[in-house]
Parts: sequence; C-alpha cells; structure tokens
Amino acid sequence: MNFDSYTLTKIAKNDKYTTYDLFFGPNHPGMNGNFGYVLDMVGTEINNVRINAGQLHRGFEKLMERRGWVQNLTLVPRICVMDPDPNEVTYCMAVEKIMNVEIPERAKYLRTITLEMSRLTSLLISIGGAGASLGLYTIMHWTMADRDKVLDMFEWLTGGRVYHIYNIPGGVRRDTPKGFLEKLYETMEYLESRLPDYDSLLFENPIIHKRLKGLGPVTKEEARKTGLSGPNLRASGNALDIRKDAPYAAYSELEFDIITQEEGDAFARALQMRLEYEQAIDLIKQAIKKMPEGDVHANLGNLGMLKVNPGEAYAKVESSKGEFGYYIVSKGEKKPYRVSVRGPSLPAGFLWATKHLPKMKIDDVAVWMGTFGICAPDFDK
Amino acid sequence: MQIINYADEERRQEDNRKLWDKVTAYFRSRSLWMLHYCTGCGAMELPPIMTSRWDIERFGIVPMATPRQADILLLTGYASTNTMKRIIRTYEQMPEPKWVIAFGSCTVNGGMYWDSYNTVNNVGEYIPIDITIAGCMPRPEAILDTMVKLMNMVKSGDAKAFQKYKDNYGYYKANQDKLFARTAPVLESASLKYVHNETEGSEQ
Amino acid sequence: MVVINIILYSLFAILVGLIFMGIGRKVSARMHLRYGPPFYQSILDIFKLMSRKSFTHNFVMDLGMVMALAGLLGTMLYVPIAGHSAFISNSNIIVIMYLMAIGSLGMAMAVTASGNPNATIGISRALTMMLGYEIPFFIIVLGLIISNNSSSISVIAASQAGSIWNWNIWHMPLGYIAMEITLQAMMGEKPFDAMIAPAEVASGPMVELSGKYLGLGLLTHAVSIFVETGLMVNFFFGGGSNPIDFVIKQLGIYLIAVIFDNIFPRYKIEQAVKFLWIFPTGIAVVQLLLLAF
Amino acid sequence: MALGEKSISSPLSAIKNLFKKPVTVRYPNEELEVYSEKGVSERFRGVHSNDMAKCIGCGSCERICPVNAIVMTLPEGSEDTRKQYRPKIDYGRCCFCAFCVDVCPTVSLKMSKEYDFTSAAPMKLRDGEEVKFVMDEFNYLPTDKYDDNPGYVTGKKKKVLG
Amino acid sequence: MNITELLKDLNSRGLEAEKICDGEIKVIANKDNFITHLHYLQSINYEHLANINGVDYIDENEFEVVYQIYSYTDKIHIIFKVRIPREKPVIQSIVDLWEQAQFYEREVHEFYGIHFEGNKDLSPLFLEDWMDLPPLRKDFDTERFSEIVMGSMRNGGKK
Repeated sequence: MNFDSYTLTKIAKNDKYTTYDLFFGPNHPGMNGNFGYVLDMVGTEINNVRINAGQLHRGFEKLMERRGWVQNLTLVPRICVMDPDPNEVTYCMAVEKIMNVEIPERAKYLRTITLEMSRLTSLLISIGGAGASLGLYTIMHWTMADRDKVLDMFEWLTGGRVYHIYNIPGGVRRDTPKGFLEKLYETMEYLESRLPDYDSLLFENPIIHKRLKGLGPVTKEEARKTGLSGPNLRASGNALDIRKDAPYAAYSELEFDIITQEEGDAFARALQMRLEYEQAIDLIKQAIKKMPEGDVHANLGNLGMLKVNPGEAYAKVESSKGEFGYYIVSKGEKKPYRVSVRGPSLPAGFLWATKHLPKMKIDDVAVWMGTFGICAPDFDK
Repeated sequence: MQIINYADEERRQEDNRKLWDKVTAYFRSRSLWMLHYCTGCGAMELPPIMTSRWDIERFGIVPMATPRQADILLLTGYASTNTMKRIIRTYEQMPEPKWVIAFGSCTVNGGMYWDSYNTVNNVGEYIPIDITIAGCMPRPEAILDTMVKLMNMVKSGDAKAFQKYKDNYGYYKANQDKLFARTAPVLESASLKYVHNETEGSEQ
Repeated sequence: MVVINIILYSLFAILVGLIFMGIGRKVSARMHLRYGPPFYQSILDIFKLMSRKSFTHNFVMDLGMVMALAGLLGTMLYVPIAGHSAFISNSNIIVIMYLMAIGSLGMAMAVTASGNPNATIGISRALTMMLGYEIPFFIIVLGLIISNNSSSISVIAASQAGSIWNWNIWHMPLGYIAMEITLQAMMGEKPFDAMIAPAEVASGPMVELSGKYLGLGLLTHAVSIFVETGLMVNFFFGGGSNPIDFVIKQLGIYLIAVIFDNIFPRYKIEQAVKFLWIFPTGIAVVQLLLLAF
Repeated sequence: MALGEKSISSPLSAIKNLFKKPVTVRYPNEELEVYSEKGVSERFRGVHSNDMAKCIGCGSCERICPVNAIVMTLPEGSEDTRKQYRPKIDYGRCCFCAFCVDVCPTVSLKMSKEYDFTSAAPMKLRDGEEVKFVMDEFNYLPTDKYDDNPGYVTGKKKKVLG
Repeated sequence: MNITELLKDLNSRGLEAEKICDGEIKVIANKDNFITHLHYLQSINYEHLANINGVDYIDENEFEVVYQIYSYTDKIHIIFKVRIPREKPVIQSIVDLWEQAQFYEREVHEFYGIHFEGNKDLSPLFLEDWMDLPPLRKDFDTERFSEIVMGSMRNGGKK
C-alpha cells in the first residue's frame, strides 16, 4: 500500500476553495524559535509555503554601527541564542584581521574550548529537539539535563550561563579558574558515557528510522550550490569543514577527521549531528591536554577606546549549524562603519523550505526543521 | 535576595473573599499552565527549567500548546513589533484568569535594544504585567523563584492584572495603535523619494 | 438505587482514572530522570479547569463534549469491576464496542464545531486511528468469544477465576500481545498518538478547548483509561477477586503502556494504521486460527 | 552493531532509567552543588555591588556601558563635587556583560552572586503610572550591600579593558 | 588556482582585484557587467555564495552591494563589490546564478531600498508595514524613530 502515490495538489489546482492557510508558528509547539511558515494546505498535504519571518528582527546591523568596537561584543552573541560563542569569535577574528594582530597561544586554545563547548550545547538542543518533534520527549529531557552540565562549566569560566561575552579582540577576557580544566575533562567523560543511552533510544529506534529515512533529501551538488554549510553540507557527502579549510583558533594543532554521511536525508543529518557531538567532546579533551601556559590576552591598549584602522575583512567560523561569517568595514573610527552577518540557517530555513515543504505532509514539518538545525534569530538578525 | 512585595500596600481583603474564591485560588495556584511561545532569547532558559535539571512540573507547571489552554503567558525577552502583535493576539485569546510574566531586562526598559527601530521598549504599556524579572537572561533559579512567587500571589488573590486590561482598555489600545497603526512615515526625510520609485513598478 | 449506583460508579471510575494519570506522569518523570508532579496533580488540574472561564463556539461544541464523556461513562457501566456492576446486565462485549465509538464521535462533533484546522486534522486522525485499532480488537474479541462460547464479559472474567494459571494470558499469549499493541492505540499513547501530536497539529482535538471543555476532555480521557484497562483485566487477567485487586491490575497494565509511551516516538497516521493492520491483526488472526483448530 | 542501525530491543534499554536517581535539583529546597560552594559559580555575574568608599566617581563605567544603563548620579545628602557621583544602574537596560567591572580602576564596582531581582506590579497604580513604577524599581544605586557575596570581580592585575 | 594567479587573471579581465590577507581578496566590479564576471567566477568553481549585503557610503553618495563568494577547491574567499549611485539604486539580480540569492536580495532590498531587476519576489521579509526610510541606510536615525514610536529615552540625557 503506497500512501504517497495519490496527491491532492492536483485537486487544489482546479478548485481554489479546497486550500486553507495553516499557520505553523510562531506560536506552535513544533516550531523551534519565534518563526513561522504559513502553509497553504490541501487536506493534510502542503501545497505551498510562505515564510513568516521577522519576529526576531532587532536591527543588529544598525545597532552595531552605533556602538563601540568592544561594546558590540554584547550584541553579537544574541544573534544565535543556541550557539553564541561562534559569533563572538567571528567578530573578534574579523577585527583582528583588520588590525592585523596575532593572539596568544593560550587564548587560541581557550577560544577553541569555548567554541566546542558551545557546539556541544547547541547540538544537544538539536538532537533533543529532533527527538521531541517526533514525540520522544525522554531524549529531550536527557539532553537538556546534560546540556546544563556544560552550561555549569561555562558559568564557572565566564560568569554567564548562556551569554558568555568571553572573547574580546586580542584574546579572551580572563584565564581559567583553578581546577576548571580538570572538572571540564570529567564533564566530557560524563557526556561520553551518556552517548550509548542516546544511541539506543534515538538512533537505533526503528520508528525513528521509519520517520526520518528519505525525508527531505539534499544531493551533494545541490548542497554545495545552495549555500548550505556545516553538518547539513557534510550530511550530503561533502567533506568540507572551515576548521580544516581555513583553520582558526587552535584547530590546526588538533587532530580530527571530517565526518560525512552519504544519504543527505533527515536521518543522515541527525546522525551527522550526533557524530559531530562526539567529535566535539574529543576535540575539547585534546585541547585540554595540549593547553599551553602563558598570557591569554594580547595588549591592544585601552580596549574601551579602541580605534580600528580603516579596512575590511570577512571572517568565518564553523558553528554547530554551519558557517557564521562577519563582514566588517572600518573607517578608522571608534565605531564600525558596517557589520554584516552571514547566518548559517538562511539557505535551509528559506530556500529549502520552499523546495521541500510543498508535497510534504504536515506531520513532517517539525522534524524536518529539527534535523536542519534551523535557528531563527540568525537570519532575522 | 531582593523581593519587592506590595502585600501590605495592596490591602488584601482576606475577609471579604468568599470561601469558594479561596478554594479556586488554591487550585489555580497549584496548576499553572504556561503557553509554549518563545518570544525572544529568554526562551533559551525555559527548556532547562521545563526538563529534568530543574523540572518545573514539580509545581504543576506544564507547557501547553495553544493559548486557549494556557494560564500564564511568558514574555521571554525583547518583543519586536511583529512579535508584539502576536503577543497581544495571543493574550486576548487566553481565557481568564490569566497571568503574564515578563522576563529579562528587555521587557522593562528596552534592554540592550533600547534604541532599535523594531523592538518595543516597555511591554507593560501594551499588556498588563503581573511580575517582572530582571536579568539578561534570568537564571533558572530566578525563574523558579518567580514562579513560586506567582503561585503565592495567585493563592492570595493579588495577581489580577488581567482586570486592568479590561478596566483600562483605552490606555492599552491607544498604545497599541501608536505602534501598529502607522499610516505615514515617522521621520521626515529628503531621500525618501529615492526608495520606492523603482520598486513600485516591479511585478509582485 | 440504580441511579445512586451509577453516580458512585462514575465517580469511582473518574477518580481512579485521574489518579492513574497522575501516577503515569510520575512514572514518565522517572524515565526522564526527574521527580515529576505529585500523584494527585490531575485532580488539581481538573478543579482548576472547571473554575476557569471557557470559550464555546456554538451549541454543538457543548453537546459534543458532554456526549463524549457520557458515552464513555456509559461504556464504563457495562464493564464489570471484579464481578460488580452498576446495574444488572450481562455486560455484552458487542454493546461495549458500540458504546466506545460514541465517545470519539462526540469529541469529533465538538472539536470540528470549533472550526480550527488543527482540530479537524487531529480528530480525523483520531477517527482513522479508530479504524486502525478496531480490526485487531474485533478479531481478538472474536477469539475470546469462541473460546468462552459467550460474549458476556462477566462470563469471560468468571471463567478465569480460581488460580493464576486460569488466566487467559496463558491460554492465548498471542492474543495478549496483539491486545497490548492495540491497547496502546486505543489509549492514544505513543507510538499511536498521532491525533494529539503537539509538534504537528498543536495538540489536535484539544486545540480550541478551554476551561471546562478541556476539563471534560481530560475527564473523558481518564474514564477511557479506566474502561480500556478494565477490559484488558477482564479479558486476560482474571477480572480481579475484589475491586482493589482489580485496580492494581489495571494500574500495572496502564504503567506498561506509559513506559512504552516514553520510549517510542510517534508514527505518522498512515504508518500507524498500516502497522496496526499488519502486526496486531496478523498476530490476532494466528491466535484465532490456533483457537479454531 | 554500527551506529544508526535499527534494533527493536535497544529502545527498551531505556527502562533502566526508572531505577536511577533523578538528576533534578529541587530548587527551593535544594541548591546547585557543582562548584566549591553551594549555589552559583564563583564568577557569576549578578546584581552589582559598589564599595562607596573606594569609588572615585570617575565615570569609566558610564562610558564603557554598551547599553546606556549606567548613569552617574549624586546620592542623597552628599555634596556636589565630581568625586561624589556614584553609578546608578538601570536593570531595565543592563545586559550583565561586566564590562563596567572590568573597567573600574579602583576595583570598587563588583558583581555579586545575587540573581533574584523581581518586581510585582501593584494593583493600585493604573496605566502609565505602573509602567513608570516598575521602571523605577529596576533603577538601583549599588551599595556595598552584597559585598560579602562577591561573584564576578576583576582584580587590578588582570585588567583587560581600560 | 592559487591567489596570485587568480589576482592576475581577474586584473586581466578588467577588474580591480586586491589581496586583503591570506585566502581573502577583494574585487571591485562595474555595475554594468558584473554578472558576466560572477558567471565566470562560478564557472571556475567559486560556487559558494555566502552572503549578499549592502553598504551605504553616504559621503560618496553611493551604495555598495557586496557578494561574498568562496571556492571550496581553491580555498579563497572573494569579497566582490559593486557600486551603484544612491539616487538610482538599481542593480541586476543574480537569482539565475544562485537560488539562495533571492532571499539575500530580498533582505538587501528591504534594508537599503536597492531594487534588484529580475528578482520576482521583493516583498518585505522582516518588517511589517514599514513606511520610513529603509532602516540600514545611514540617514535613518534609529534612536529618533524608537523615541517617537516606542517612547525610548536615553538615560541621563544627551551626552
């Protein structure tokens, strides 16, 4: 019995009264974040999709033109709530590129650690969210509880649970507290010990296979061409990773392979997240072991009054969702002339939504979003 | 710990409340259902309190899918103009009694987006707020404290902001109209004429 | 006398159902590694919902919700509780199967009256699911009728009295497995909860229900838990020697359902119906053939 | 078995969690026990605390504040000289970035571990009065009230800003 | 192709190309024929369009549209810039080259008022009922707007 063989879209073409609008989000439990699609439905099948974005638009790019170079660091993490540190690091890297400064070795390692910890927190939400959108709330409860352990470590290191504001042009703000690295290593081992539980509940669950296999496929070529990045790109078989292609922080000194999946469907994307999660744990462990002693901050003078020489730069970082890019134009003033943010979710959230959602059933929308790791604030800005 | 309490100021009419009111207030306070709507970045601290680590279900607080079923509306962080529209619509859909908690600094005086062209500065001008909690974003402990405080307020009958919305609808409606029902450009600008001349001719 | 009996039985069923829901929440909480609400939380919820303002859309909505609850309470009265019944009847399975549909139909009337597309999708899924689970359920019931030569639940329960080894679960193990899967679908627990699926249709039929209507909906759910676990106890677990024994057996059955609810995600509705028509139906047919020959 | 192969029995292994100890921190009765002390971490960025004697009223914090939350005000009953001005913090703006703590030249401005700062809107006040009232509630002149509970404190040596 | 070869190649095609730092060059193109250059770049494996953004050079009375292009094979990032006059902000669309450009162009259109010829759908994406100047233009005063509409106040008066 093949239920997909008949389609109601044909009827919809002939009779406009058969379609109705269904607002999927912003106030919908299946939607992650304040974002929405307006689905043009025929029965339970989606006929057309309109994007209902802008609920999180705060005008970051305008506000950043009004604040000082360092003051902007409080704004940038808010661009992606789930994964805040890549934003800080990217912004700092772009500023450092224009100023042409090199940061101390220890600061590089600390940046790597915060980046990877941030990746852990974000991937835990994504994995849990993918489970929860299929009704498997158990995994959501576990991952969120484990994520809190990473947040505890963040709080110890930086003073904030979610927004850390730890990176600063020239390095990081403070050295690690006493006993932090040992405790972090223990936490990583704990997280590793939880992996078999996640696997047996989520990735070996036959119903998950049934729901996710073949959902929302993206081919290798399409993924490269449409601007997908990060796990979504690699889940389609492209061995591309900014951490390898254009190494930043301390990634050139750490050993890791690029993980890829071949299928490019929702299951491959979910599995890709899970494997990258394991890789991030491994990278943190390596970074802790190799951590050099020394200064954590290069002296750039009075940062509060920082003036950046005229110039422009584009810096990018591999976040848990893909490429975060900051294009900064400086005119030699106390404030940036223009900061433009490239969020990783736009190709998936806008373009692939218009490609995938039509002909899909309402059942699959939430999990489709979950596996793409769509984070609304980074395209709403 | 600074908790500002207006119990004595407010002069609770404990004797005048009927027994039935007391009973319902008790049940309402023990079973507060919150709406599952993430208006801003403060929503990031909601998953931890709803899930295993802090487990707010211990107090009978569970997330609900639609405004019809919910008792509490959480304004988690800044509200952009678009969100404010949806918040007001959501608020008006909720059956009474209903309560609103405003999270984070952004809801009090604009927070870090105070000079943004698309975020509301003070949500209290558009819908009545019961409890405001500062922090960017507030810790789970602070949220739990606030929830317990709201439960106590509901039990004692202090939390009645939803009546303000009915009593002073004119005030709230005027503020809402000022925000949404704009018919002309707010700022005068000479270069405005360069904006639309080309776009109007384009096909939609 | 009968009227008082009916009221008492209804209250008993509602109370037991609500406490079961509370215990179920507690058990799921332990699966999630947390403590969860107190076991009487559902009772608090019901009282709160009943004291809230509620929106009605039209007369059909009021009628439908009452019809749903009344239909299930009516069903409950035919289920013998450890040999006791509200009134003298032979508690025929066929009657029960007819009455059980009234609950769903009442719900369908009420929520489609609200006009919300999510509710419509949700209730159409619920009715489709009914189509899915009733076929294996009928076949199992047929097996029971054949083996007992009677369609009276009291007779089926009484025939298992005496020793634990008289229970039907040992006589018809395949039937039990099929019934367990079917029960999961009847109670709307995962993997067969496509009708309420919050992430898909925003809690489906309950989308527009507020206050008292949601309260009635929860009561309906509580009674349905009582009825369905009660049927299971009567069919396979000997019916219970006294009401306490009966309720404990019901709780055990409900907790198994809750545990499965927590370790499986949900099927899509067409996948669920396909699954129900293949596996439980197949097992039940095999059981039927074993009994027949 | 390779990761991502399906198995009907593996999900059943989750049942063992029924018998594990929950991870929940039962907050009002229990506190977080992760760091050396109970409660929040030693670097937590909470409500400000200002040593009124040490503060020299230089206004560095006012200038660095990214969100215009700090205003130098004259506390009541002090003479009007530049040195007597003290930072007043608007928690309706503050984003808890701690730049003001980093920049403070005398290490007088600190952040404490206090995090609870709530305000219940009074029923008596109507309309705009209430909005104003809540805004005033969150305007706070830090004193040394929380000095015994320090959170984020930058020593003089580890200056990053300023 | 390494970075020096690429620079030489692009300069020979009449583009002003300049190295910024390792693996990053900036290219300034003319608004009349920039599409052919983008087409060429795409054909030599510059297949990743990361972003399109505008910059408002109000002093020079020009807008700049910046295309961020990256090659996965060469590992070189190109900041591809096209200047257009502020009085007549019209530029050709590149939807035919990259599909996702449609949304980036919609965004730039909304925030700068730049019209992209050939883009079918330039309806507003983020702002509802916006009637003022496009907000990211330099002559749009966000604080003044916020003061009038949302009633925001600067703490402690103007400094």
